[in-house]
Amino acid sequence: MTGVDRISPDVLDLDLQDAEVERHLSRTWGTSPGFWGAIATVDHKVIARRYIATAFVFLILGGLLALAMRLQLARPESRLIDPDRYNQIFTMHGTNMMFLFAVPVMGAMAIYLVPLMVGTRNVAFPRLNAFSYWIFLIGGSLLWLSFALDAAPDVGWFAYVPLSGPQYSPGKRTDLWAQMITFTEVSALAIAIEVVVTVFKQRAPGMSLDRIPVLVWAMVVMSFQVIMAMPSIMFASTTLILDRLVGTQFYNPAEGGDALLWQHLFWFFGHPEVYIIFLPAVGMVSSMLPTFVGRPIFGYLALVMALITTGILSFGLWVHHMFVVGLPRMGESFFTASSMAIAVPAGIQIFCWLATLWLGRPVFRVPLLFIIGFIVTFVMGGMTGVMVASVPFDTQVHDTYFVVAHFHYVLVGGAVFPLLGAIYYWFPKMTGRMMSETLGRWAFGLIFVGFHLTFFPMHILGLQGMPRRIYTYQPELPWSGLNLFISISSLILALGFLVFFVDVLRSWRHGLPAGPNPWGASTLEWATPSPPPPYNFLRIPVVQDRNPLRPEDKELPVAAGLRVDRRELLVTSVVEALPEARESSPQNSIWPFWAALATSFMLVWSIFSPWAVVWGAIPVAVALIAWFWPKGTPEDEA
Amino acid sequence: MKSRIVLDVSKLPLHGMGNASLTWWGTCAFMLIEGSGFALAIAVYFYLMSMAPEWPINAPAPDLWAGTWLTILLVASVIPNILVSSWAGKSDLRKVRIGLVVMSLMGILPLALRIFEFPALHILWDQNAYGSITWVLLGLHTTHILTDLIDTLVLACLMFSKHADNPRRYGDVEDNALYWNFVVVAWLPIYACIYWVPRL
Amino acid sequence: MQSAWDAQGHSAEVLKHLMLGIIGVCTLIWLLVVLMLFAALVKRRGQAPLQGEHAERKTRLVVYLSVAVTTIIVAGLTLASFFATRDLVVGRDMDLTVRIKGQQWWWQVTYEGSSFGPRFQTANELHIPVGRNVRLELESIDVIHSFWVPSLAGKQDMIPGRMNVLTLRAERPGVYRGQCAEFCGLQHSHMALMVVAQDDDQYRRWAQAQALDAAVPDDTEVQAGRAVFMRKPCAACHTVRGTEAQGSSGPDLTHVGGRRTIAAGLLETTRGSLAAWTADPQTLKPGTNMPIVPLTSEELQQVSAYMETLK
Amino acid sequence: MVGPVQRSVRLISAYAACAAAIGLAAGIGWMREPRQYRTDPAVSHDLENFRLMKNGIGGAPPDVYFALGKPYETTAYDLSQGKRLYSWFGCAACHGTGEGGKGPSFIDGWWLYGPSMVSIVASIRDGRPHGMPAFRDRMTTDEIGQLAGYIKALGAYAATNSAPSRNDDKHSRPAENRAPAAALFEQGPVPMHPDQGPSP
Repeated sequence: MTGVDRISPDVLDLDLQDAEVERHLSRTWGTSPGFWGAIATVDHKVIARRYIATAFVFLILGGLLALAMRLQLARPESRLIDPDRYNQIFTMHGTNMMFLFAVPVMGAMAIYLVPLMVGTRNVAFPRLNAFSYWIFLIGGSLLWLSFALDAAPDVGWFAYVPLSGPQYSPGKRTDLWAQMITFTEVSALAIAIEVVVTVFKQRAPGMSLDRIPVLVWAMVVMSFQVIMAMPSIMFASTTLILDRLVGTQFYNPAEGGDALLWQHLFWFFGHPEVYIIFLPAVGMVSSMLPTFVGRPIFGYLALVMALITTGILSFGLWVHHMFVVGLPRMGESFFTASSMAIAVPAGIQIFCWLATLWLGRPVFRVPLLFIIGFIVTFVMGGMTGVMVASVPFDTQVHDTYFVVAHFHYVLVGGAVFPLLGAIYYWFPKMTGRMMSETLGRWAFGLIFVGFHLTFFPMHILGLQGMPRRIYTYQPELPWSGLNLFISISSLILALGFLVFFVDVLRSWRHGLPAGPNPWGASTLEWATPSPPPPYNFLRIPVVQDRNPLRPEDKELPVAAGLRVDRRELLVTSVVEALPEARESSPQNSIWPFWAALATSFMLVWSIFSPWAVVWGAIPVAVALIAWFWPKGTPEDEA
Repeated sequence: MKSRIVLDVSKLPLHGMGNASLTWWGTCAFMLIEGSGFALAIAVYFYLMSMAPEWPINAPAPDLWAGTWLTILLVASVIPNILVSSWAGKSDLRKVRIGLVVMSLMGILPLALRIFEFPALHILWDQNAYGSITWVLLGLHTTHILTDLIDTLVLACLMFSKHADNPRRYGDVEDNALYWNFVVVAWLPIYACIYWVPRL
Repeated sequence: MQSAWDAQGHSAEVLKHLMLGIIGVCTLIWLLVVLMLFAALVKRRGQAPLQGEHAERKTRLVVYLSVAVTTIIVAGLTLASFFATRDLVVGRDMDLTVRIKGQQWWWQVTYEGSSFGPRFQTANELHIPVGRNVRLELESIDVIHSFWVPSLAGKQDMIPGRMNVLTLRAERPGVYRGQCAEFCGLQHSHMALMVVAQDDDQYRRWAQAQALDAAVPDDTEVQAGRAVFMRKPCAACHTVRGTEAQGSSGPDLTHVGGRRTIAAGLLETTRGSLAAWTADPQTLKPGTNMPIVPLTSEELQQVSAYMETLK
Repeated sequence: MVGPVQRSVRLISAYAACAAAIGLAAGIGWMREPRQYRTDPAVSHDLENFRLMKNGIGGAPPDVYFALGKPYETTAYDLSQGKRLYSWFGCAACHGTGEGGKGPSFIDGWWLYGPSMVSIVASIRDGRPHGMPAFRDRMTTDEIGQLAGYIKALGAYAATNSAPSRNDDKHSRPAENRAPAAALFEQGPVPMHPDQGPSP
């Protein structure tokens, strides 16, 4: 970056030819070669790619755990896996899928796509972004290391006290769980801040609020949910550790604490969490759909309003996870009503997509197939959601395989299907290469069929009285046939994912080269080469329409007048996106990495001693000060 | 795709001040997170209170003097804080330096007083749920004073260094002042909870 | 046997009707949506996509209508579940009160004295008179458990520090299996209980017999078994009323031989299963709190013979 | 082309990577925390064979105990089971929650028969004069080991990481993992007695 031919600060991209701007910007925004360069990079695309890859590795690991469980449950009283290991496995599966796959991968898609879609050069706090990834990586590795050490949490992913409390969960298993939660909270909160500020302040000039792509809206709502919901789980996991480590009495009924307090805190986070995963998927569908039907999305305003309404309502229904704990009837009725009410915004979204399809001409490419699979599956998950929202209905199916089926329909159908579609859709943008249409169809077919064959029978099992989280069942119970069927079907599902990953790896190297806009899409990320250069856009685009890339346009209107010798981007106003300043963006730094290491050191140590918070905070403070201390670079000028 | 220049931004300032600055928004988002955290902790306080037959549980109400003096001190610190912020807005380096030194003291003093607040609770964190939540509330807020104090100290050092005279630094000073105001405002409901609710 | 569809109790029947209704409505909606989806997919094949105000007007009307219908249906389902909740109440008069305490991983069942029988304690098996309202007071000794007999009623959690109440009313005699529904640790899977619904007379006779002390053995093998039981660690954890065995950390065994299953629903009660369980509980139910007590094969036979006679 | 230097660098790094992987695997294997739910009857029997000194204080545990990695003192699971047994077998009737009563205290720093695992096991199994009953016929070897491990952890001056934490119960002393013995231990005026404690 400190090239010998650094040009004078007075030279703006206005005065230069495109090729020259490109040369300067590449040097200014690029990632240094070598190991330390890779560690120090703050390029949102590089970090997001790592994030996505890591999250998918966790998906594979979590999937293998699921297969292990299915193997165990294939026969009654099977002795393949003992109860202790099984409890660890399902806890790992749930925790891993929620905290290490679903939430991070959605955040990762946000940090990849949002800056490109709003037409800026990096996220708002790029170093925080790098920090977030390191924290996530270390937290996830910590959980898996504990599994390898036979010390993985074994109390379920919602870790109800007192089972997870000091008396009934000996050892460090639950502490590891709680601290892993802290890691993922920190990383998710960091992403949320970046996304909110990027969208509020770094949109391309002219991208007023009503021209923001639906996906970006979805990511903003998701980020606000993270900001409001994560403190709850942070409080919960911290107090749990305090109860276990220094003997506080938050969850001890004998000393004024309460076991249900944990459930309130957990689900006040846990329910919005579902929408934190689902809303980005809504955004992905809404942004992909227009491309494959040849017309803009129907009901943009309604969709955005539905997103915001869902975001707000999602905080008012946590109690529907607690319908059988014996709360007052009145309260339960209220939460039935609010849980049912969230079906209305969900309905609006579905109807808008159907209307878009209705008015358009569908082109059956792989992403559209996943969207169709999503609608079919998610509506079903929504229907079972309406069922469990009813208190009396819930008393029969709560904590059974019916609920297992329900939330897999919602999470896999509602979030993973769109995500896979999104990977097919944005893969060319991320790598410059297309994924295979043939393999994609196979992957979709196998995953769709495998999914339904695996999870639909679970509804029936639940109604037949099979509780969840049991490591085995007795032969005289009428569950063995369906369980065997499910276990075999899960292999089809796994095969589908295998095809998908084979396709990803193959296409990474050998896929057909994609141009800047292989799908003929209309959002801004397609206005730049694939994969985008480190600076994203040679010149910041100027937006004049909700669909900035209309096929009839031959030229892209852009803004110019930025410096090329330092990382500079445009800050615009919140509502109208009028340019306000030429803000600098921080350059690469190794300190987020050290700060993440120091933070991890403190968090892991604090599992063993409360003094870790005191002594461990010192290296954290040192790393943070070094991170923020000005280095006298052009980026510090103003 | 070919591009056509329709907008010249070369006349824009190199750094946005106030709500045109990214760090201002970052600070606000951070305050929203912390605010949610405080609100939740207070909600838990009332939840536990509603579960308990008596409140405080097996303890007298906390002694008032340390907490009240601290509250007065914190509220008083808002005045120099706002002054520092406005001086930073005017890029008055000399006054900002003085202000930051004053604000550093204004951060250290409450911490010193805080040491007396914990014994004034007349309960330990592990005695019962009342003790646990009051200690956590107090500890949570202490962390905020402490982090903002460190931030102020680092900024004070920066303002005496060669990096000082820079709109970016003045923006940082303003954001830091904003955050201190938040720390003070967040304390008021916590103060009411810890010291006055048990006396109701 | 253990199914929400096999409704044999008042609550379960109400719930079954509600569930059928909701599932029916939801299936219909789902079919309509999927139909609409496929219609939309095939309708405009080969035609240009429609855009603009004019094309959208009709569609918009349909969307408005659909949203309105959704709202009405959702409101309807809310009301339906509200009324179903009201129907669950069987009146205030309780014929019998039973206190059930969940613990890792079995159920302690204490009958309060009533016109139907005396006060006594048993484990893992609940007998109730048919057509009577039985008030269950649900508590937990350690972690959260959940009491669930799907054929009779919906589930209710058992939470330490709290007491929940559930009313059971079996409409027909029979044996209904229930199982802990809230994850409670290692042996959550093997924490079942049997509910036996009997007519009033049978129930009374059973209750009278349960309240009695254990039978005094006359057979020599059984006597030897009893001696082993008292001499070995068994007596430290289990109670056999009428003997010196007064332990309380394990289930009350006074009438264990008369129960349908042992080890919280794990095995049918036979002499063989009693012997197998006593010999090596940690293989059958890894992690259970019952230790492996070293016994010779002769002692094992004697003890299981004794257990079997405890009817 | 790859030169000899690069080739050897690659070779060395390949070896280093392999060694690191093996080391990691070995480390994981060594640190694994498996829980033993079912002690084999034969192992149980071997565990019985410890040697106690003539005076009934101290001795040597059997080799198998070391081969198992001293499970009753180091495994959190066994310690927590010991804690359950403490209440199930009525230890509290004489020893309270550890502070003693009719029987001696476990947390005052004094051990009548010494703090070794073997002595504690012997005390539980065989009983001691002045009212400590023998639990030989009431507990299995495994259970005696677990209970002894817990009592040893309860009376340790410095808590280990595997020590259990507080109960969901009334608070009567600091939790085991916070070393209640350290708080209550007072060195008496007389130095350590030869038989490791004052006689009763």
